[in-house]
Amino acid sequence: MPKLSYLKAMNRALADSLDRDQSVFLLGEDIRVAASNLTAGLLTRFGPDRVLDTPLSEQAFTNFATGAALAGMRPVIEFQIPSLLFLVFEQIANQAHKFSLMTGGQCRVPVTYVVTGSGSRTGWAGQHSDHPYTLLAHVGVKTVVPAAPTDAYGLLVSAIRDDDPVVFFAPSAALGVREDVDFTTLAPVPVGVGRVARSGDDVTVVAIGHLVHDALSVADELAGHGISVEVFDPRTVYPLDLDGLAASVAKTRRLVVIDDSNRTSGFAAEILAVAAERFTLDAPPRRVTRPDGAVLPFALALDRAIQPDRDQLVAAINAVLEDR
Amino acid sequence: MPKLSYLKAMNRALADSLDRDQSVFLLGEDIRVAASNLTAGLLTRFGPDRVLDTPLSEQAFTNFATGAALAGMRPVIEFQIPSLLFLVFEQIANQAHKFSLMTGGQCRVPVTYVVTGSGSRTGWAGQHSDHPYTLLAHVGVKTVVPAAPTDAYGLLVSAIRDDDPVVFFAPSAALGVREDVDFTTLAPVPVGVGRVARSGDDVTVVAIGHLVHDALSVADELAGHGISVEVFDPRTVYPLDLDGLAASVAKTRRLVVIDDSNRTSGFAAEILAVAAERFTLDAPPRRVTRPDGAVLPFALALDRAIQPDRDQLVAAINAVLEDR
Amino acid sequence: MSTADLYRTVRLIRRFEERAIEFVRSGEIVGGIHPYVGQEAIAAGVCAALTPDDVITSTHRGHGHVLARGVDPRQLLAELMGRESGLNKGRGGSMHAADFSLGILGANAIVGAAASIATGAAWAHRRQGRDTVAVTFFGDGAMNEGMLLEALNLAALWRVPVIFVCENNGYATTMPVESAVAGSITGRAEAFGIPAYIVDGQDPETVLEATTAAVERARAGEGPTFMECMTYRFDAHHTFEHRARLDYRSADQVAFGRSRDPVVIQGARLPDDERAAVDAEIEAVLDAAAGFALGSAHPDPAEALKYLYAVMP
Amino acid sequence: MSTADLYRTVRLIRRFEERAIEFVRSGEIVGGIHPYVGQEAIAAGVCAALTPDDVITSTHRGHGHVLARGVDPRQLLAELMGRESGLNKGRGGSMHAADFSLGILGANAIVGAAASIATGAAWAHRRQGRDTVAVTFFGDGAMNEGMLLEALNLAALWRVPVIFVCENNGYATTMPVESAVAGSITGRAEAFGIPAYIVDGQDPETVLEATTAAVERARAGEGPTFMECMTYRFDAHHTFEHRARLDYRSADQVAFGRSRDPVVIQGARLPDDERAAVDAEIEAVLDAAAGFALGSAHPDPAEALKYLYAVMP
Ligand SMILES: Cc1ncc(C[n+]2csc(CCOP(=O)(O)OP(=O)(O)O)c2C)c(N)n1
Ligand SMILES: Cc1ncc(C[n+]2csc(CCOP(=O)(O)OP(=O)(O)O)c2C)c(N)n1
Ligand SMILES: [Mg+2]
Ligand SMILES: [Mg+2]
Repeated sequence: MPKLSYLKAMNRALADSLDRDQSVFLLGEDIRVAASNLTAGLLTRFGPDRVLDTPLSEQAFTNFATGAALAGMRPVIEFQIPSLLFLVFEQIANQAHKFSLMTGGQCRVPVTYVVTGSGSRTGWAGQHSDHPYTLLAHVGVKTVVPAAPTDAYGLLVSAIRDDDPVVFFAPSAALGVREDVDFTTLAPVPVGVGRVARSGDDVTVVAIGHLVHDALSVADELAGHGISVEVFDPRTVYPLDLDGLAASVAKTRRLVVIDDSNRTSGFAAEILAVAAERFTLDAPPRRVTRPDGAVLPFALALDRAIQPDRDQLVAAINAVLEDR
Repeated sequence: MPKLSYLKAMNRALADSLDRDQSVFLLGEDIRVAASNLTAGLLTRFGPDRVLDTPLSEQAFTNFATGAALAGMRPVIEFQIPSLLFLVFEQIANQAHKFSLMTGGQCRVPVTYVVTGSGSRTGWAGQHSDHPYTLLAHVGVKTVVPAAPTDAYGLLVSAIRDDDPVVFFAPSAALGVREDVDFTTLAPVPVGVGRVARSGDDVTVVAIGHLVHDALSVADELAGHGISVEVFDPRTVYPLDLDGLAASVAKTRRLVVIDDSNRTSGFAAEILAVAAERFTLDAPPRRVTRPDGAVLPFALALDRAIQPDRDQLVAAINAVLEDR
Repeated sequence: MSTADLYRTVRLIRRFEERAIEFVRSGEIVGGIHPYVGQEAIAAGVCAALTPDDVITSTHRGHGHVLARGVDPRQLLAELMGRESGLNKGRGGSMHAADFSLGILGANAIVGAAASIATGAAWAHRRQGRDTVAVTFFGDGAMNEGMLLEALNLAALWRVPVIFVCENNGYATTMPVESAVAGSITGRAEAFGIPAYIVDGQDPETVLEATTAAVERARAGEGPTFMECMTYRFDAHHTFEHRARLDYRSADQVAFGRSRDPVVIQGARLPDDERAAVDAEIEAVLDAAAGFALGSAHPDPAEALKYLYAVMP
Repeated sequence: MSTADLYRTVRLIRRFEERAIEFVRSGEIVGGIHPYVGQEAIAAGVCAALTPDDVITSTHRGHGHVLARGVDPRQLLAELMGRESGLNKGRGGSMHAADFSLGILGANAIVGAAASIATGAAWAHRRQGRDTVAVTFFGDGAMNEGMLLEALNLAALWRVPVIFVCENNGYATTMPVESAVAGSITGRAEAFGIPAYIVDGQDPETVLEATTAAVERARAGEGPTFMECMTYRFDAHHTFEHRARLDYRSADQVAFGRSRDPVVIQGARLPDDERAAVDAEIEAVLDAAAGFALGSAHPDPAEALKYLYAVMP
């Protein structure tokens, strides 16, 4: 079967969406030459009217997309850097997100915001290494963080078809992931539905984005030690697949979350809060996260030291299994 | 004893800070005529050099404050609307917050950001009614939300003296709160230290900002029904006073959080996450929050319906006490 | 548009605002409003130059814009009173009046935000093969917002059929324009290659004429135009100022500012009896609006989150 | 500053960058750099006009600025290699070089962000009674960022002693300036009432002269000046482009752009032997820098969060 990379899957999702629906168009910085490779080939295929290079005016072009959406289009914006979402936070959280309710349901704002390369990009340091998906989820903007190429394809297609704003994070550490795929089976993946990435009995590890792959490899490793890890990948940060999560935890009764957010009120905090409210666990749950207020230092070892890693995950799993 | 209102306490904190330290100055919109009343009298007393009216250029003046701080000043910015923090999120989270680490500790950015009237302002609707303290806490910016006038005084003074950026939320619903105070006892309140606002035995209610007053009145009411509620007011959202919280919960073994954030990954989620990790509770904890993605509708009854209220708090307390 | 029609519009806005202010005082309108009193000629003149297919965006001070665009005063007043029969079903309030059926893409409470939204909408319409023109209203204060300046660049670069209408009423809340704007307002627009004109914002016919030219230019595919309409805010920045006196405009200045009243200026162009007839008609409309709004149901708190999402799993 | 000194600076920057590119290739520098090659005359000329008490802010393409400002090449190279001996103790990397002892308030990786920071710093210094001048470097692309335009307004309004140095190298990554900037760059600055000049950014002496005038004006309390320095980026936007060929500049254009080389232009003003002596001196400095950087310790992962807060309870 052919190999499909994560980035290529996204590219394909864009192409299929442009092809299917004339109201879809792309805008962003350096997307015509495809500096990030996300939009490779799309200018040639769809022309400059549908692949718009923008000046460095993030706030205006984000609102521009909102305006275009109000007029019936389905804009897809590529942001080159995760922290650009900070720069346009008002335009997403306070404009695009609020139009539907504030107008009494008169309009829809189907804009998709894509961050190609979120989280640490090795060597890009403090202002280029954020992973702010929790921020968007907290304000209630639909937010997806796929781990695998097929999900990247399926969730990007769904995000574009969704009638609300959706933020799509493509973690830098996942962009190179490849999957054997029969291309004819590529299909939309619904927003808000998780998946069991690996089935197990002893403990549920909730992981999202690139960390799903770390969780899977830890699960492999621990299988050798007689520990059966279930990996639950929510795929969507908000709205969360509570039923999927509940089903997994009902089986394992133990919970660890690995999350590339800062710790305080991060994605993992929400999972633990839900667990505290609803689940019966046999041991206190754990979270493996970035530290509070994390600013990624440049030096490689420091950058890595701040990100949640496999060793920490193993330790957390062992801790929740301790009193078995 | 004289009465001190919350807003007047903040005004006094500014005056005392300007008086004590020549490097303190104020900037913001309409602060010379004191449109919000926060800065009443300060222009006359300290002159136009230290009370700066800015054009509507929030991003530039927020970075301007960072630059002034790098040059040794202690700027205090007033923001008229909570959602202006969305507009300057990049300038706070990605600039001011990151300078210390990124420069290897070469500099400090002692800027204070004050939102006069956060949360719902009756009748100001969707874009003026946010309460985004969790967002700042999540990115690791020190964030305080005082409930009482003496704390408003003490925390504003401490925020201004702090060598890091600090965001100060003055909830709209708390601005009118008054306290009997001997003015000579007004003193700094340390960032990161909570207080037991009312002592009790049966359940810990964590509340912050204006909701502390709701929690206290619910506690009064329930005392009549034989329920002894302890109200813990962290005062600072980040860094959280974990020891204070732990001490309270160790006593009561039951926990409810009332929080004006959206539910997903809000402040309450963090408290519940900590509880799940560390505390032994006799009943699952509860949180009373804004709903996910909350946009406050204009109509009064709808606006109120979306905010956490006393009835919900009573219900949550009863729920955690059910199996006593 | 006839002399009488323009008069009807400015008079309607004036009286709507005066009545709304009374409803703020009586507590029927919660939270207050930003009165448009004094600036009526701009909304009236600009909207008179548009066709039904055109679109506009408005501001925190937006009642005049939407009334001039044809909004039903009953629905607008009901919105200000937070009723289910309101323009936005009571969800928006004074600062968010929207009527997509009339091409009103919403008032915006964030200063400077709407210009780029209007630009995007105008661009989209053109891309869809329509010859829609968009108008975006904003104040002098908005000229200092980076996102608005960015929008000027996008509009000019891509020759978007959008008209930037700056209502220079001399103040951003209490900040005088001279203390806030270095250089000139039209100079800023011109720096982006956008033709910019200073227009007498107190005379509806002058505004109409200037806008007509700008609309023609936009429809001809020649891109954006910028109009700086000189005006004066007769009343408070916001009704909260009625309670808290803020010291930033002298009584003399206010008196001078009020001396050129758009309602008087346009009214003088009509015979007395015709004007009186219009006035009476408007009072009847507003009486009906008040009755409608006051008699309308409040939204059901159980539906507080209705419309939050278009779709939710 | 002498002819030789200016030459030394441009040559130092050039060779530093060429060596840094090699270290990117060899993997000693992780993450790559934005080479300043071709633009050296601007950093050299501007910084030559400053005194030790002045301050600057820099960009993602900042090595030239900080070297011209007097940063120790050993510490800069060590920073690029993420060593504890680096300028920022290995915490900042290529895009964040800062040296507060030299008035370098930091390079900034967010396009357009630093201009308002420099403006605030300059204002503060003046308020403190010092006659500091601030220089803020940025590219042509930054001229479209609202926050930078807002900064022009603040600086002009408050007559802040800040010099805006726009390095127009024709592209923002791959976006040609003509497709991104409506109107003209100097026209934008002038619209805020800031005197703006187009300067030959390939000749260090021309840049020095223009900056000297701007510095005098700033120190005299006359406010900001804007310089648009016309230049060309000889190399990649970022070293990632060495691997992924992006198609946006023709070979002819690159050849033409490279034909006016600041190192050659300034070098031609020196006798051959003098130039050779400077060149040799620089190689020795850079050899030493390489030795120093490669021999320096990596930071301790246990200290990854050191410096995150100035104080923490
Ligand atoms: C971005 C932003 N900053 C500040 C405010 C608060 N505010 C509301 S209206 C206003 C003044 C606006 O002045 P101008 O643009 O001249 O319009 P006018 O009120 O005079 O009609 C301010 C500061 C806001 N709503 N949005
Ligand atoms: C606000 C922002 N938008 C986008 C980027 C990504 N980016 C980094 S450099 C660059 C181009 C900048 O162009 P210019 O200002 O002309 O500087 P040059 O690279 O040519 O030196 C872009 C788009 C960024 N760092 N910050
Ligand atoms: Mg105004
Ligand atoms: Mg450039």
